[in-house]
Amino acid sequence: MSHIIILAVLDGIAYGSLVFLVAVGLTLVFGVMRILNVAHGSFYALGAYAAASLGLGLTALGLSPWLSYPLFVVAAAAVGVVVGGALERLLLQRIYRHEEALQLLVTFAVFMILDNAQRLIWGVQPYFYSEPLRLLGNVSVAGITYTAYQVVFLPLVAIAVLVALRLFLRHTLAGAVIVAVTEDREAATAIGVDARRVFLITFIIGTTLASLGGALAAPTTSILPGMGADMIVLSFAVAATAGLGQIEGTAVAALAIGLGRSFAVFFAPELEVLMPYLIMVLVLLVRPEGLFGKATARKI
Amino acid sequence: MNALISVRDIAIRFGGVVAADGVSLDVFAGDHLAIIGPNGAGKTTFLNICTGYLKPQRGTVQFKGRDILGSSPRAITRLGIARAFQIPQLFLEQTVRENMLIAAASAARRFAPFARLADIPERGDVESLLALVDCADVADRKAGELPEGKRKLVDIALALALKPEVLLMDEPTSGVASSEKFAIMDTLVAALKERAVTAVFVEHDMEMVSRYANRVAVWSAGTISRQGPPAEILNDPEVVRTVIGG
Amino acid sequence: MATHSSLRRTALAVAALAAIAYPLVTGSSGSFLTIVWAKALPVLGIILLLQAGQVSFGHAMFFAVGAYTIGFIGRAMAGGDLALLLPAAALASLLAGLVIGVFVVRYRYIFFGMLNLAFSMVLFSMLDKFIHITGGSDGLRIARPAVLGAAMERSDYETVLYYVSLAILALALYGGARFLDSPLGHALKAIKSNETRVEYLGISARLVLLVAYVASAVLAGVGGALVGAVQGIATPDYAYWVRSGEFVFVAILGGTGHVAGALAGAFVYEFIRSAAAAYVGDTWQMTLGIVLLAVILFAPRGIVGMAAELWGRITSASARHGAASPEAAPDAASARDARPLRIVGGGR
Amino acid sequence: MKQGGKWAALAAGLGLSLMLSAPVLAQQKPSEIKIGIATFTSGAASVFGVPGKQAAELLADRINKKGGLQGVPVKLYFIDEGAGAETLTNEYRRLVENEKVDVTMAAISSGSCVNLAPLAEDLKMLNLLWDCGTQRIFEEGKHRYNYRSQANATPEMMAALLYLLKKKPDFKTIAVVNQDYAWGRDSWELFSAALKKLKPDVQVVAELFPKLGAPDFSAEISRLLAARPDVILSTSWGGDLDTFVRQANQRGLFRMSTFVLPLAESSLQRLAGELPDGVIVGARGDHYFLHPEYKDDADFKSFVEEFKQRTGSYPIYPAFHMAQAFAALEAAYDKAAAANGGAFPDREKVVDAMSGLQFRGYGRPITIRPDNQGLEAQLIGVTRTTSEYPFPIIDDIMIFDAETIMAPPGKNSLEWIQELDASFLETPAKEYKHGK
Repeated sequence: MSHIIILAVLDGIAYGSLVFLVAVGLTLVFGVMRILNVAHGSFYALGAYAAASLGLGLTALGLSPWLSYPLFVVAAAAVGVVVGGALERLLLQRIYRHEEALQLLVTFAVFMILDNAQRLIWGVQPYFYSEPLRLLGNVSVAGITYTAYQVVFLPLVAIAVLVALRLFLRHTLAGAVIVAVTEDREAATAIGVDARRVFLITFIIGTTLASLGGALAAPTTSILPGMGADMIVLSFAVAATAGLGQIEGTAVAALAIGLGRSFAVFFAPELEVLMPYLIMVLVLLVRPEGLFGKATARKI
Repeated sequence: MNALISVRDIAIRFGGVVAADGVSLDVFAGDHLAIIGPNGAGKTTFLNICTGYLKPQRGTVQFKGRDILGSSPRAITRLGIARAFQIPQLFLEQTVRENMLIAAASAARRFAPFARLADIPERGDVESLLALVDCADVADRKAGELPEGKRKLVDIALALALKPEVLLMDEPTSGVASSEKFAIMDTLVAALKERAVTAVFVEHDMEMVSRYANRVAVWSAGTISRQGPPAEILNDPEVVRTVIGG
Repeated sequence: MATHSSLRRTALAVAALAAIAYPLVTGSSGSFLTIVWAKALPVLGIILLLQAGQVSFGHAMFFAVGAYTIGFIGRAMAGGDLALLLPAAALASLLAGLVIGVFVVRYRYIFFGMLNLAFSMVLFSMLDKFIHITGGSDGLRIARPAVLGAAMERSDYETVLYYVSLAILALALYGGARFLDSPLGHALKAIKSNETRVEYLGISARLVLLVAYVASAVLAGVGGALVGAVQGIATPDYAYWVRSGEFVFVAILGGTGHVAGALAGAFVYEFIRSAAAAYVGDTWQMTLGIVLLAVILFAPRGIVGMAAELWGRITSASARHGAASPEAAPDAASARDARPLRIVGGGR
Repeated sequence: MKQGGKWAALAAGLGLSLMLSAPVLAQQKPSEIKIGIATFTSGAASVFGVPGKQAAELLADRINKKGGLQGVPVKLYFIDEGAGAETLTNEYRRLVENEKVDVTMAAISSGSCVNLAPLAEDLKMLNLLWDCGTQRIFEEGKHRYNYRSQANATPEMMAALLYLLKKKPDFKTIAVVNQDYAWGRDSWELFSAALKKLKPDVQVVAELFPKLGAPDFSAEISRLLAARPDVILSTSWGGDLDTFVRQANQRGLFRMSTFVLPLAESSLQRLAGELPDGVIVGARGDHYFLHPEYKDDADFKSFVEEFKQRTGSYPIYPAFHMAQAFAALEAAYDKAAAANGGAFPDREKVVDAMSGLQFRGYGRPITIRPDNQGLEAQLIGVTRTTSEYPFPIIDDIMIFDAETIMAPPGKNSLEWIQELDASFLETPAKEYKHGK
């Protein structure tokens, strides 16, 4: 029994780590820009496709597969800067004063377009690039084989991203500015913060994190058109459970949802898919602002 | 004489800032009570507490002998305490008349799902209220299109449309052109008297206080430091120094 | 002005006559239009909620409730009767709307949207997972029901559905317009611009929103039942978030300022969608996305808004000041910026 | 004939004039035969849909090059199953009512077939169920306009089970990892029912149904590693199967258990280097670009080569299924024309020709049974790495005749399975070794 629990915990951590990377980008963007980016999942998919394409390029050129690790970061950043940056500059900037419904729908439209674009660019056949996973080999826990990539590397990356985000937001000027805008946009603009720049930078960071999630998922999965649609609801669920805008909270919620899912696979497989949404509904009903969110009152 | 609203020993702090500490105040029927005090002293907080928007950490609030602390603004409004705001709180995307009709419909509890709002029996009262606050000419404009001064007046008219026993106002004429404010206040106060509405207003403008209040309470450093008739309070040197400024 | 309203009335009558005459003249059962009528219902529900500024990204759940209700009853009763199935679907979605509504009307904006999304995903997962009851992702077959005791061939049945859907939609649009013009409807709009004041007028914003929510759930449920009846199948996709998003999309496309936006949006959306599927094949999704972007950026008041503007320009050069401010007043826009993140509606 | 007399007379007159004009229309050859095809061009199942579409285009070109069907060229109209049920039905109607197609081929997904078959029946439109597997459609209702040009789930599962029992008769435990939708559930229901009947002592140690399109099977694999089953069955396909195989291979699951993957023929070319030798793979019919009985056949070779040249891959089973649908259509037109005295047949005559039709795509010949179900042989084997191809090929092939492994017409598959006995294990099959 305890043996099985260890397995479920390991699987939950591996899964939660990946979900965290995507969800934290979503929550960061929401915290600063107050826009729930429905196209966030598309960046996850684009990141995966970009990473796999670059990886397959490496193989074709006969270069060392170890290069794929730095290339993942390059792929993610490229997607974030190019696609994310263009999206913010060309589209989102026009709609910051629109109603929320319209903002949501703009990102929904982007989701439809990017989803279709993936199919046009990469076709419909699944893509794979599992070389990086192989490089790290396996580890054995309680007699069960795991890939080091999933149970060691991914959690380490998730922790690194969490720590880096914390350091960035708490201890750098750019981070402080982002935090200021998150907490009080009016006041921040009043003291001369260039909100346009902050939004652009935040959106690029957020979408880069989503595509990093996709890039890191690439070696573990089949890359298919439409892979972003499920990821987006899942990361919504994580971000909402944590409380939108909560960076550390997102890590806890991602872990909780990851564990919930893996325990479901072992003990009640029928509940596996339901798990994240059940957790989200229950948390939101008890704490509407999420586990770590803060309620705010309107000034009158 | 029994107090209509009776506040006892309330205390509230926001983080480190003490807004009220042991405040007690009575509002009597027929009062036109002005609350004055330095900026940021907590006068608006007092209105927020009386209407259930904020809950103090300590103290009691009673309306006609009934405990209303912990009741929602909606429940308190239903009991007969209406409120006008410092920043006008209007439905910006609806016309002024619609704003007023909603209030009137609420007061008369007219919520049949398919009846026209514009046809409610109270529509006549709405028109006369709009005329009273000199807003009949803008009745068909969206509230969001009005200048600040007009919005203030509509905000007060909305509260009046509820036919309250007590009306709490937060700087009723700030933002209203100074050429108009006395004329409007004259009509307003007359209307309040005619309808037997007890009024409490937070005010900075001492001229307004001396003209329209029958009682003044001074809020400073989280307590009511003085209260009494306007002539006495406004001439108190301590009040002049701390509140009115000199 | 009298000539305008009589002109409008004439236009309305012509449109209604055309809709009524369509199957008679063309001899086609008009299932494309039946889908349009049926899908305009959930969109109307979304438009109701949008009056209060609330966007549900989960209303497909009620759509699915309606469709699965007639599927289940039909399965249990060898097809059942349309005259029983539709009220049953309305009742089921009303109950579902009430139960879920009691929870979700406490929340606002993104949280309202997300909680609806969460509930709909729970339903979606259940429809998908409990395959022995629901038929899983292949869906639940909806046998052709009798109509008032009479068994029907497909073409007659489709004609009946066409008129039933048209009648329900006409009733819903009329009722919706009346509702929005009632005190309750105006209170609903008031929630959007200033919920605090709504409460300070002694009105329970939650209760008002609940009424609208339940109404929108019933509309979505009946729409789902009609679509299910036309398609002969209900699938978990009926509850998927993309479909919920589609309803919101159609509402914005049609225009949220008027109930007619539901009809205009549904018609244009289905038209574009079929045309895109027929002529651009592989890029139908992208086409829809681009149309949506264009509408939001260049005509945020939707088709109905554009039509109204055009109408205004044609009919009254003199009455210009009324139509001259189509965009939200700058005050309203800055008010949105200043608005703090609101989670919970109601008392505070 | 009372009040309706006038109307009836009018209708009769109209009907008469239509009837008079009808023979004139029927004798004229149309300028083209329009074929509506439902396939997945979006979504995960487009891994089947797109090769199917590519095959259809290739086949249409070939047919038109030799003059068409009965001298009439064909024209193709594709509709996307991935667009959702309503759009699909609307599109189907548009093909029938507006484009006036002569025949449809629908569809890949069993869900689409369940949805479209009754519609085709109502619209009196000849429809070939070209790829969907559910056995239910023809077991649960009588059809005039729907025909299936291939097998159904029952023989596909029975072939896999027989092969397993023949090759590895002594296993004790089994686990299943199927996609959570009708196909995954139904195929396991058939497989497990027959397994219980034929080898009742086998213990099922895990029944996992991850959702369709699941991106990650790590927890499922951990559970399988802990449960240590002798045999693991998965009827998954596409990206799901590929992901599962990769993750399982990486974590050594293949070293522990024998895998049975009845749909893996469609993934072999993608799973180069990931699928070890000795995995039992099937092809939903006798479809394989190295079909032991036909691989040297000139026609077969030219199809395989042209497909490879056009698309960059060898044809997989949906491509072959499409070829069978086209072969059925060609045969039906020929048969109907012959029955029509050589004249071009009208639609109803083509439908008449469908029952009992015999035709051959690029596998063994197929016959349409009286219940409109096709009889299609089943090919199954094990993976083997060779130097000839950069991906595993299928070796130790067995080909089962269709009649021996499926329920007879009018019989429910599950009831038929309940009547199986040990003699079923003796079901004959032709065996082939690679390179021999």
